[in-house]
Amino acid sequence: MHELTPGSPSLRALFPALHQEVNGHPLLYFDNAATTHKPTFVIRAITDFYEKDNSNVHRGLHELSARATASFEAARQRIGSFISAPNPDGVIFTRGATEAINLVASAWANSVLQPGDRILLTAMEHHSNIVPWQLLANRARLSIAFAPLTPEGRLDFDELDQLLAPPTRLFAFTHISNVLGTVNPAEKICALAHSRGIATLVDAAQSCGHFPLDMEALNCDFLVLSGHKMCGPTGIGVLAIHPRRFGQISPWQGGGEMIERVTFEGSTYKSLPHLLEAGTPPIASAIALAVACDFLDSIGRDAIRQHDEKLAMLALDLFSRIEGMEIIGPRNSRAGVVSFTLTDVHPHDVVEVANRFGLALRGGHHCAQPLMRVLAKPSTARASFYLYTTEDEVHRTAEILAQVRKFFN
Amino acid sequence: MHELTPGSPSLRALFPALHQEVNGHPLLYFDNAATTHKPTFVIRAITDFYEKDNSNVHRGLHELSARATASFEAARQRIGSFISAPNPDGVIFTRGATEAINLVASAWANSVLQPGDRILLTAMEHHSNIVPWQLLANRARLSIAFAPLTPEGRLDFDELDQLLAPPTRLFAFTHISNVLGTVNPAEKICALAHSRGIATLVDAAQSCGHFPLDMEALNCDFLVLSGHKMCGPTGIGVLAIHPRRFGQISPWQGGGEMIERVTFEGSTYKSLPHLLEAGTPPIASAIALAVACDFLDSIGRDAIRQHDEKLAMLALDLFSRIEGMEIIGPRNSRAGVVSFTLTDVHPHDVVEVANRFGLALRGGHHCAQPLMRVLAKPSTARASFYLYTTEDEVHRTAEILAQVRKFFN
Amino acid sequence: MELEELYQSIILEHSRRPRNKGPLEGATHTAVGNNPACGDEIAVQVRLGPTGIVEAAQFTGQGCAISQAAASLFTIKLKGKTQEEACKLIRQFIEMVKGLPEEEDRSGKPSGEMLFGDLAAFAGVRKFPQRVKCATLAPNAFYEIFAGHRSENA
Amino acid sequence: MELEELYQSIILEHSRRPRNKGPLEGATHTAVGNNPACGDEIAVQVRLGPTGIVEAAQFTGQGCAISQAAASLFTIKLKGKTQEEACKLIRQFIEMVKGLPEEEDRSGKPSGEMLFGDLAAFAGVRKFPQRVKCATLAPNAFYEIFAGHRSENA
Ligand SMILES: Cc1ncc(COP(=O)(O)O)c(C=O)c1O
Ligand SMILES: Cc1ncc(COP(=O)(O)O)c(C=O)c1O
Repeated sequence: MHELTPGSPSLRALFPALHQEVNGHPLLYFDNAATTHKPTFVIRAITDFYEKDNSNVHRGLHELSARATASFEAARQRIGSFISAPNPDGVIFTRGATEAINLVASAWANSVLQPGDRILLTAMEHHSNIVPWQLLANRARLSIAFAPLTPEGRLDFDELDQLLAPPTRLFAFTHISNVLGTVNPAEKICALAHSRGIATLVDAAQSCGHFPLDMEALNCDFLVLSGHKMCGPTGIGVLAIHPRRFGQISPWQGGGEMIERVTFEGSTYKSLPHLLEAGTPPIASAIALAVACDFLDSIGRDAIRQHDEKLAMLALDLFSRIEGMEIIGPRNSRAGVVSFTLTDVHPHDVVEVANRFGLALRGGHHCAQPLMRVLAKPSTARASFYLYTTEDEVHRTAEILAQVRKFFN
Repeated sequence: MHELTPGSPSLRALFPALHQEVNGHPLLYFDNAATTHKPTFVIRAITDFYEKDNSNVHRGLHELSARATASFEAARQRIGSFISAPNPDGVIFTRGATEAINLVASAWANSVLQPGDRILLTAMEHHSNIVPWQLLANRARLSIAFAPLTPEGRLDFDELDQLLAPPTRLFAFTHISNVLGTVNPAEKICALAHSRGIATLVDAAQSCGHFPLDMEALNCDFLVLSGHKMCGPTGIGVLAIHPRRFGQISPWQGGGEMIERVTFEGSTYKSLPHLLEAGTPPIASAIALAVACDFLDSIGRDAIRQHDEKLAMLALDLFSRIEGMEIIGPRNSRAGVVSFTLTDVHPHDVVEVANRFGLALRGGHHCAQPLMRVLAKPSTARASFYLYTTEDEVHRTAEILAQVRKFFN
Repeated sequence: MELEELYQSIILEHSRRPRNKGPLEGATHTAVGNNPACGDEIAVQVRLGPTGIVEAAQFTGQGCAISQAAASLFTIKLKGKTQEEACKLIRQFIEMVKGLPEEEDRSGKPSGEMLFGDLAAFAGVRKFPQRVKCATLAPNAFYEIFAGHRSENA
Repeated sequence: MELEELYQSIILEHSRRPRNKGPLEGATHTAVGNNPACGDEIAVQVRLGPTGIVEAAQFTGQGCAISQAAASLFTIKLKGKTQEEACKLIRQFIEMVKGLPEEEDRSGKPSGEMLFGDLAAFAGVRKFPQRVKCATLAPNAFYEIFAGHRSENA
């Protein structure tokens, strides 16, 4: 696969879902921040599992079970290496990024944080990195603060510096905003928090498929991935736990796989990663996610990142020529997510009309209602790119947006 | 598909994984209680989703998102009809049966049960229906009791009658034992519990792919299914909640999809089913599970049940002729799960040698250590059947077990 | 499916220049409609006369063309109606945009008053199921006022 | 992969007639090995002499042929050894059944004492990775006694 470059026809040929018409136009899929399409390799890995190795894991001595277990555990290793996790035992398979964050709230923060402690979030978080903490804060009498943003939509580092202090015990923040396209300097932030004894959770849902990720370098305590946003299946995600937190993890869900010994009176538990993986896991999806890692590394995450940024800059340039266009978020060094509004046209209507031209945009609050309130907009439209997006598609999108403009004038 | 009968070659042809050799012998897959194989329709449903409709659900107005949402919600309806759920809004997608039980413990029992209340389980439960309750009981100061068994391995109804009384508030029991093959009379039990104001949870992990299930008739409060044990994918399961409990459900995991409104200060939540489905769900797997329901209904669950029972009776007959064979569980009206031990041969060694002949058995405690202690056996070997198992395969299995016997003599 | 089926000219016109938008002097009742999918919120207000007739209806809040136009048109249509008439009109409207209950008749023809009125412009919404919530946002809120409870959530 | 590679005759023989099985009179140390995957549990006991030499070793508990044979053979092999020698032997054994660390040499040849002794019968286990836990259940428990802590969990 080595000669595949982002946006090239040979790369696009690997994604079956791209090659279809919507309302008589070729599909322009610009909703990659919601979920990405899957290359044939990933789809084939799922099929292969069910056609050949299908079996439950960990519990069996027979051939199929041995094969399934070996592939599943190899997937854990592969994902550990993909993010340079310090120890693959800290790589936990979850349903997605949302569940991974809830897991940290229940199995770590719930027992480690004390009443009065503060959890710091940012004003640009996805609901998945807000609501689990609100539920926990209510239960455990913690407080929550939100680090504010600069007018351009970046973290305000002066304010952040103030907030990274007692009673803050945990800073959970997104690597890339799914609305603003802002890229937060995660390594620098984690270093600062760490120097002040504050634990960190990096929500890498938006970066895991787009950016090189190195957990050793980040030195965060928890790292959260979303499989379906990185060419993997739906229903799989990852929580990576830094070994310095292994001893602080309580049992989470109970059931098969996570126990050592069960009696009528009580139970003892296995160590990580099994402690946090009760029940039959999404075996095929975990194996397919490892194939997605192989695929992304064969393209090169640096190349993907550059491709995203180039498209974002092109979109900023082309879109801003449209009358009444307001683009949200930083003007430079940003990810491939471009949110915008058109004066006097509601985002729902933008998306509806775009769809008639085969263009898949997203409109709404993007699961970031608090940010919307900061931006003083009930909603925005959003175009988000990925490694298969072409410059030509961005040009066509700009033309369609101009037609949307016309339709409502 | 209407002329397909259980065990027929045309039905077996639909399961790709069955047609392979293991150690030079045709695979004899007798580990169906751990997980079942998947028919081409189900595998194809996953592929189709990723090749055509792939998109996130609920959040989008564009064509792909509308299609994905419609298929996902249709899957919920289909699964609701498969189990005659009183209201499809109570059909919640989970990772599996284990997660479904944990969900009930956290989002219902944790707030509804009071210190001192008792949870009743049985001595034949899977760890997944024990450990979540032990974790909860510790947190919430509840007690747990285990309904005992008769020597034959059925529930002791005299004892059960006594235990279905204050302070018991919830009776959580398995429909079919994954070790004994015992079929519990779930409808009768739920009626008795209900008449005494005791809530019921039926763990249908072992019955959902084998038996007709009618939640209206069962009249249980919670019903739990495991997708991968009913021809569906791994990583998907179902919790069905009776509408009379809708008002007692608290938020569980927090995140996107489950909220109505999020502010810096706090959040309000959607109603069921969305309340309990935070984050991107396993979309493809849910859709494929609905296809598994169609498939099972096209064969007929009564036909599957009869086929299972016929094979179990054949196995009981053939196996018991082997020297030193001890068969565990009821002699009649049982499910297609046959556990056994061979004198002086450890189950691990039975399974290992069987595997050399292509026979996939399971050996161990089957995630039912408390039951093993009641049976006074550290472990057993187990053969479990399904709709593609043939009588000839059962005969070959009996021959292989005779060879195992010889090997260790 | 053509765009013009959804965005009828009367809808576009009302969304560009909504009538009766702004707080209502001397309002007797207020209700809020909220679409969690997009975060849109519309507040509706009415002033009921001593005999229970709608003397005036207004609305505030942002939303898409469909929800704004529906709000605007209803503020006009409701004026002078009894509460019972208002409820009936809203129920008919909701039935229309959700599609008729009878599977046979999917011709898209609205019934009763709406056959002839401006509200018929919303008949196309039934072909865009994701927009039903938009069309019914304000009507549902009005219904809450007149029926004393929220109507079936569209 | 032939069954005989795993179930060497000496293993079958020891599993059928395990030596030194039963509680040990005057034991100075006891440790328990537990395999959560199958629920098997083996307790091992030793009597250390005044100079730290293993005077006797016995075991109790159920398990598969592999774990029983390993327990039985080790009770014999450990007798007369210093604690240091015992630790070394166990480490060598564990390395053997897990496969050599050097990727180049996968010939399956055991090293040192085991090259020639009965323990060499366990060399085939490396081809059955799921059985490594069985072979090391008792040795690991013995190691816990001699090293004062649990050895790396096989
Ligand atoms: C920043 C961010 N965090 C978390 C999530 C939730 O991820 P998942 O869908 O895997 O639960 C998303 C995606 O919706 C996201 O964009
Ligand atoms: C009776 C019973 N309950 C629960 C489970 C757990 O199901 P799942 O693998 O879907 O979590 C199983 C299967 O292992 C089972 O046999």
